[in-house]
Amino acid sequence: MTISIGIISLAYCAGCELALISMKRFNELLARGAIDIKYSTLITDKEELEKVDVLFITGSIRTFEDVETIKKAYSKASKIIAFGTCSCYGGIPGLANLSKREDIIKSIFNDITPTISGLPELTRFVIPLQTVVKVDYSVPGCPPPEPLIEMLLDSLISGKEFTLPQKSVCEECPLNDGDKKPLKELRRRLIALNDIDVDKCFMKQGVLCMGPATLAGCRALCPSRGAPCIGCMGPLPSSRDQAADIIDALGGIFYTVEPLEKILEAIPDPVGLLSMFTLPYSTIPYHKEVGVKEVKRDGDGD
Amino acid sequence: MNILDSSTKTAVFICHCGTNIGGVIDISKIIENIKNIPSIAVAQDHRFLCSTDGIETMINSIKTSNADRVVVAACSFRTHEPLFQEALHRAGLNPYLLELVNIRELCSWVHENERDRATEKALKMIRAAIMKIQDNQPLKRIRLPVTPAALVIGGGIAGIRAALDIAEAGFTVYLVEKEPSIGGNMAKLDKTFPTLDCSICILGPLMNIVAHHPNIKLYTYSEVISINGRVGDFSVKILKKPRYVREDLCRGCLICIAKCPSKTVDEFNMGLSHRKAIYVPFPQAVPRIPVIDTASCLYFQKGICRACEKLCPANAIDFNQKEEVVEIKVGAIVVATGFEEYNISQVYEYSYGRYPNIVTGLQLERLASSYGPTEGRLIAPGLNREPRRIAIINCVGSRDERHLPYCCRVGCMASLKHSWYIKHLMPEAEVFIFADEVRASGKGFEEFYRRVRLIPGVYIVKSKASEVRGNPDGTLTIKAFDPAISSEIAITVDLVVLEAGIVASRGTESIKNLLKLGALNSGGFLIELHPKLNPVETAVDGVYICGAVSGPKDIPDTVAQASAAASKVISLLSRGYIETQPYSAIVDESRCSGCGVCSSVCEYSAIKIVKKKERSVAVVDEALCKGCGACVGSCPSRAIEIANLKLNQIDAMVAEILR
Amino acid sequence: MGLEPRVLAFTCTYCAYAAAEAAGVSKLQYPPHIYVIRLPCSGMFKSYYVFKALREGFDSILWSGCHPPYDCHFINGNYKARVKAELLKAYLKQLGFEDQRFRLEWISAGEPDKFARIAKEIVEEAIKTPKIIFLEHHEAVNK
Amino acid sequence: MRLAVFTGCFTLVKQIAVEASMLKVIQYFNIEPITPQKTNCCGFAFRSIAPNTSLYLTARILAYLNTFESEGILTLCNGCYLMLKETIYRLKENQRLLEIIRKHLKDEGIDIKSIPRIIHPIELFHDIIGIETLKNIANKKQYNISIATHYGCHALRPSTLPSFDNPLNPHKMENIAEALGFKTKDYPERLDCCGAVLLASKPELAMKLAYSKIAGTARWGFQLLITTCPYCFEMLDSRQEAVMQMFGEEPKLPVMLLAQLIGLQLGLNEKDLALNFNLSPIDRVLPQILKR
Repeated sequence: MTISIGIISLAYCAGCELALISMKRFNELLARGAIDIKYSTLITDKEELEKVDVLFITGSIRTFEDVETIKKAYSKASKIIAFGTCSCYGGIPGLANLSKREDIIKSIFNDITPTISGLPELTRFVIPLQTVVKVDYSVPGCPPPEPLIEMLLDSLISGKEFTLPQKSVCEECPLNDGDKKPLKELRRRLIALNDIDVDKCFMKQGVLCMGPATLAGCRALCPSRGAPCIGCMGPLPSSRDQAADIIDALGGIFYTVEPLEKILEAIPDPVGLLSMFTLPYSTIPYHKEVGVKEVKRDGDGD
Repeated sequence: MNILDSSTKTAVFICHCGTNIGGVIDISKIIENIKNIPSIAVAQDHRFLCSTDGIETMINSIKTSNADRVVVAACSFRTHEPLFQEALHRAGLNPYLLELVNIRELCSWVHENERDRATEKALKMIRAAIMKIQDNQPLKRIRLPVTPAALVIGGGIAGIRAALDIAEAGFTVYLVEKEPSIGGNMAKLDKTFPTLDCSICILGPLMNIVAHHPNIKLYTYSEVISINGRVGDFSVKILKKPRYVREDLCRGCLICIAKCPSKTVDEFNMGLSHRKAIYVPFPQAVPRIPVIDTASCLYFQKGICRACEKLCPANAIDFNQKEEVVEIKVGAIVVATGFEEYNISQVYEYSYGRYPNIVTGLQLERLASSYGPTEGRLIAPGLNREPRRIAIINCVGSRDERHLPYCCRVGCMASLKHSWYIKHLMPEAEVFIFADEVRASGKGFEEFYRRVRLIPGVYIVKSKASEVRGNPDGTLTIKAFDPAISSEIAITVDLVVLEAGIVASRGTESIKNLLKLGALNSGGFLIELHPKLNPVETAVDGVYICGAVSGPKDIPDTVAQASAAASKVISLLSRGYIETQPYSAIVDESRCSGCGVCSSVCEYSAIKIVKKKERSVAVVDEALCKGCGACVGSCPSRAIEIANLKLNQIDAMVAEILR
Repeated sequence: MGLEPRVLAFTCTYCAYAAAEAAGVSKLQYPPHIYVIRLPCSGMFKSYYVFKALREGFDSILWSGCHPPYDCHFINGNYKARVKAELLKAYLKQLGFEDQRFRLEWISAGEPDKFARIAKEIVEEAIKTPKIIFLEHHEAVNK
Repeated sequence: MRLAVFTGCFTLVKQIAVEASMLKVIQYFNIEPITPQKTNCCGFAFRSIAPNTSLYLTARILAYLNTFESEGILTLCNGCYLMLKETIYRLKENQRLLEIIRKHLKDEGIDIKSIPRIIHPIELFHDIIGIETLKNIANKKQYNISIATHYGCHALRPSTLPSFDNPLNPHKMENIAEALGFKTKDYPERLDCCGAVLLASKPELAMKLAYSKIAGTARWGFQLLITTCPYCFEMLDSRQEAVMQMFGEEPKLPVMLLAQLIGLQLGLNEKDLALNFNLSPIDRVLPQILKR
């Protein structure tokens, strides 16, 4: 039996799609005829998406065009897969939620804004897919790591349920020895990387590593190769806020009686660093001016 | 969570507390409202829920309604939780299925003039508690056995007293002292104020009792190097430094000392004299077994001599002795590491260390002592004669924001005692005490002050000395402003005594770190659990502090505190078990990734990361857990929670308040 | 309901909650818009509570514990809370939220007046600042 | 290295030896002195009566010296040194005051653009030129001359301001003297005031203070006293005769400036170092030092 696959793309960089179609396993299945690509913005030349068994949606919802795309595609598939962190949690494009859409347009097109026409209008803020439509499986990662895609493909072929890992990167990380007592104070990641022991836990060496607050599944790809985790797999299943979780861990580990300037300096761009991939999915998913309605109270508010 | 589907049955009791609550809050309105919640088995109010009638009503209602959890809206958990928990127990429920809402202190009393809003707030608080209690679990306290032995660290008067008290109660005591002899600072004193008892005469007998007490195991010249475990079950490692003299053979004849050719500075006499390389610190030392100081011993330095070995009639000298680590198990620990004088060479204006004729209070004690460097004759170190004029300066380093902000508590009386020594030894001498005030607040202190003040030739200058300057002839000039004559004065003397401030002894820091105790920034004194109500307990259960290590103290206070600490230890050891507090942390192993954040933030070492079926997970030792929630607050996986205060319980409360 | 401010106060058992109770004993009056939740220690600080409370509709959140350096019953929970709170403040600031929406205060058991004063201040501040309503994700497509 | 040299009023009007010797000596160490002409009083005299005025005056110096390219300001007088140091400290603390002062400075077209390093002569010799360099100059010669050091109060105090040495127990001047091959030791009057500040209001007390210092050095057997501050130099050198006469004694303590002492070691001639302006009996030690 051949499973037909469609891949549609919203606000994305094409990385996830590439990761999928360039994977060895995927191509084996393709060659065996176990799967068939019916639609993909990258490799098929078709105008319209036809009915498919499985629809991979990559990228987050950023424009009204994206909304239309989803509306059209949603009914055409029996299984919807949010593929990649952008689709699941908003991803890096989600950091646009720090700015109002007018400002975004202005910063890109500057004064010529009025003359631009035919551009799809931006939604008020970036929306992760799963917050507005029901998806069958979420596969996070920037791009989704190979072992996870393999598991997904296996489940599609065998018809078994696909489940995400439940634990954090630390569980898979070879550097984790179950101890996070700091050997050095917390420092800015870029500065600290110059004198780092690559076979010791980064957190212990005072380097911000998102591992403890990030979903496993990547086999600790970055930490085991000498770079701290940046959190691309998104939050753990029990949480929506990677930032909250990592702040709590940092506060506990690097508590100090000294003034806090140094710690604050170590994290110069808190939202950008701690919610790099998940801002639109978190409890507070946007800048106050982007998505909050303010209601003035008069007097003592009776 | 939807309370409408709940299969639990909650009983709610609201107390009027006379008019304290009922006078502000409309309780009947609240009862009406919460009766509509389906899971409520019973909702009742009572004029005084804590009265016998109130409690009986409560028990009956719980029993008849078959409620399985109880919310009581009344007053503070601090005062009334045990009472209501007992009621639950009597009604056949686990006492931790109780939620006590304080609608008195937190509502009716603080919103007396806003009755409607207060009623609304009370309702929300009660409803939030109802939501919260749905997830409460029955908890229980665990009993753990206690090892019937105690460790006392520090062999000064505090440690001696505590060890004796505990030993007298029939428990084994391990007394550890880092010096070759017990006795501590008190052994250095000549006399004690205000009674002028001979210090060693009252301390010596106690030292000997300690040495021979069947229940006391004495480790001198030893240090505690590791402490693990928890209250009732500590395992302690003690490092015995080699004496190079076998304790089992030495008979204390001290021939070895007489024949030793090598000399070095005597620490016990505060650097005022010399001792041999093999030595006992002072004649009354306990144990009376010499120690070889390898730094000055000719054998250890140059490989020659061995005079002591040749001459020892008991063949007790053993140059091959090695360090030895002893491991013991104890149920409780007393820290009595005492004090030392502040390094007053940092108080630059008083020139300590720059001229020989400036001594500290403790050095003067040694000079005055009959077993001191001058055998009781007061000789100024730089003059080699008796001083005729002596100045005593109080508060050196103490009460000084540049050094120690606090009062040393003994300097004033010590200065009076020292003037008495001087006048006693040299009736013709003149003594000037520079003290901007004399604090004589203890028993018999003021009387002693009066007595010394009336001695002719003792002058008390009510002012802080501003400076001590040396003169080329070895005398010293003290400058001060005398408020009595509104003028600067300069007094030239032969000897200056500086009553130095007091700090926790050097060894305290390592013990503090081993036990994870808190310490003050200035002085390094250990912090008690509560300054008023728990003066000898610490934040670590089963660890007690006494004497000058918890703050400057005189001897009577030290001894009283030592006995207090001992009685705490005795009551713990004689009960024989401890009960853990029930609100311990619980790990959800399906969520735990074993990252180790929790074990790193736990100040009580209660969490360990353990391999279970190929996966690392955190495991909580309930006996060590204090339920502080630091781990909960730091766990990035939300995998660890405090019993009956889970994340979803807090969520439920937050949501209910906003409803 | 409606526009009345709502303030959530997280207190530690040994200091801030004790101060809140002592404020009651002294009958120090403060506005009833503040709701107190008792935690064992301020070190149980979870940033998630603050996010959640803000999102669900509280106007301000007060986190209170024992005075540094030595008051904390659990050795240094207050210091842990302090680091987390500062990081969280920086995070909220970047998201454009006013400083007064989240406050960290040390209130010892002996400072009931401070608790009452802060409760009053924080409610007054909350009245002055507008109420915030978060748009749901699906509302992002409403033009 | 280029250093702006701020002489201060007193050096210019009275103790020209301070400037003359210093300029000569530092050139030997490849330091190029810049001597700006349009400076003003450092404001020390107004410090207690009009604090803001004094801050403004100092701030003007900072702004004016900003217009020269230099790696720091070398102050010759302890009073100026304190004022410059303190002003920087105060203005960093009080941004509002800084803004006000900058507004006024704008009228003149100058501005405080950068905060320069303020250098005390002792710091210059000890830390910038360095003890090792000085040791090389001395070339292992040893003199049987015991030198008393006099730092001067404002070089070190108030101790709350950042300082180049321990305010209660300084040692850098001793290090320099020892590096140059002289003997030195602590003496009780070492940190005492020279009396100069009291000269206007309580001249007798001022003289008494100077006397106690000079008498103290004699008691402890010093043969020479060195200092850097023009005010201290005035009290201990220029007025030594008057001071001693007041107590019925003869002047007996040779006093030199630190720069003069180093200059002699460098082989500079006495005129260049303005040693002919020293009024204390330096002839007592000069031959010994000159003997090479």
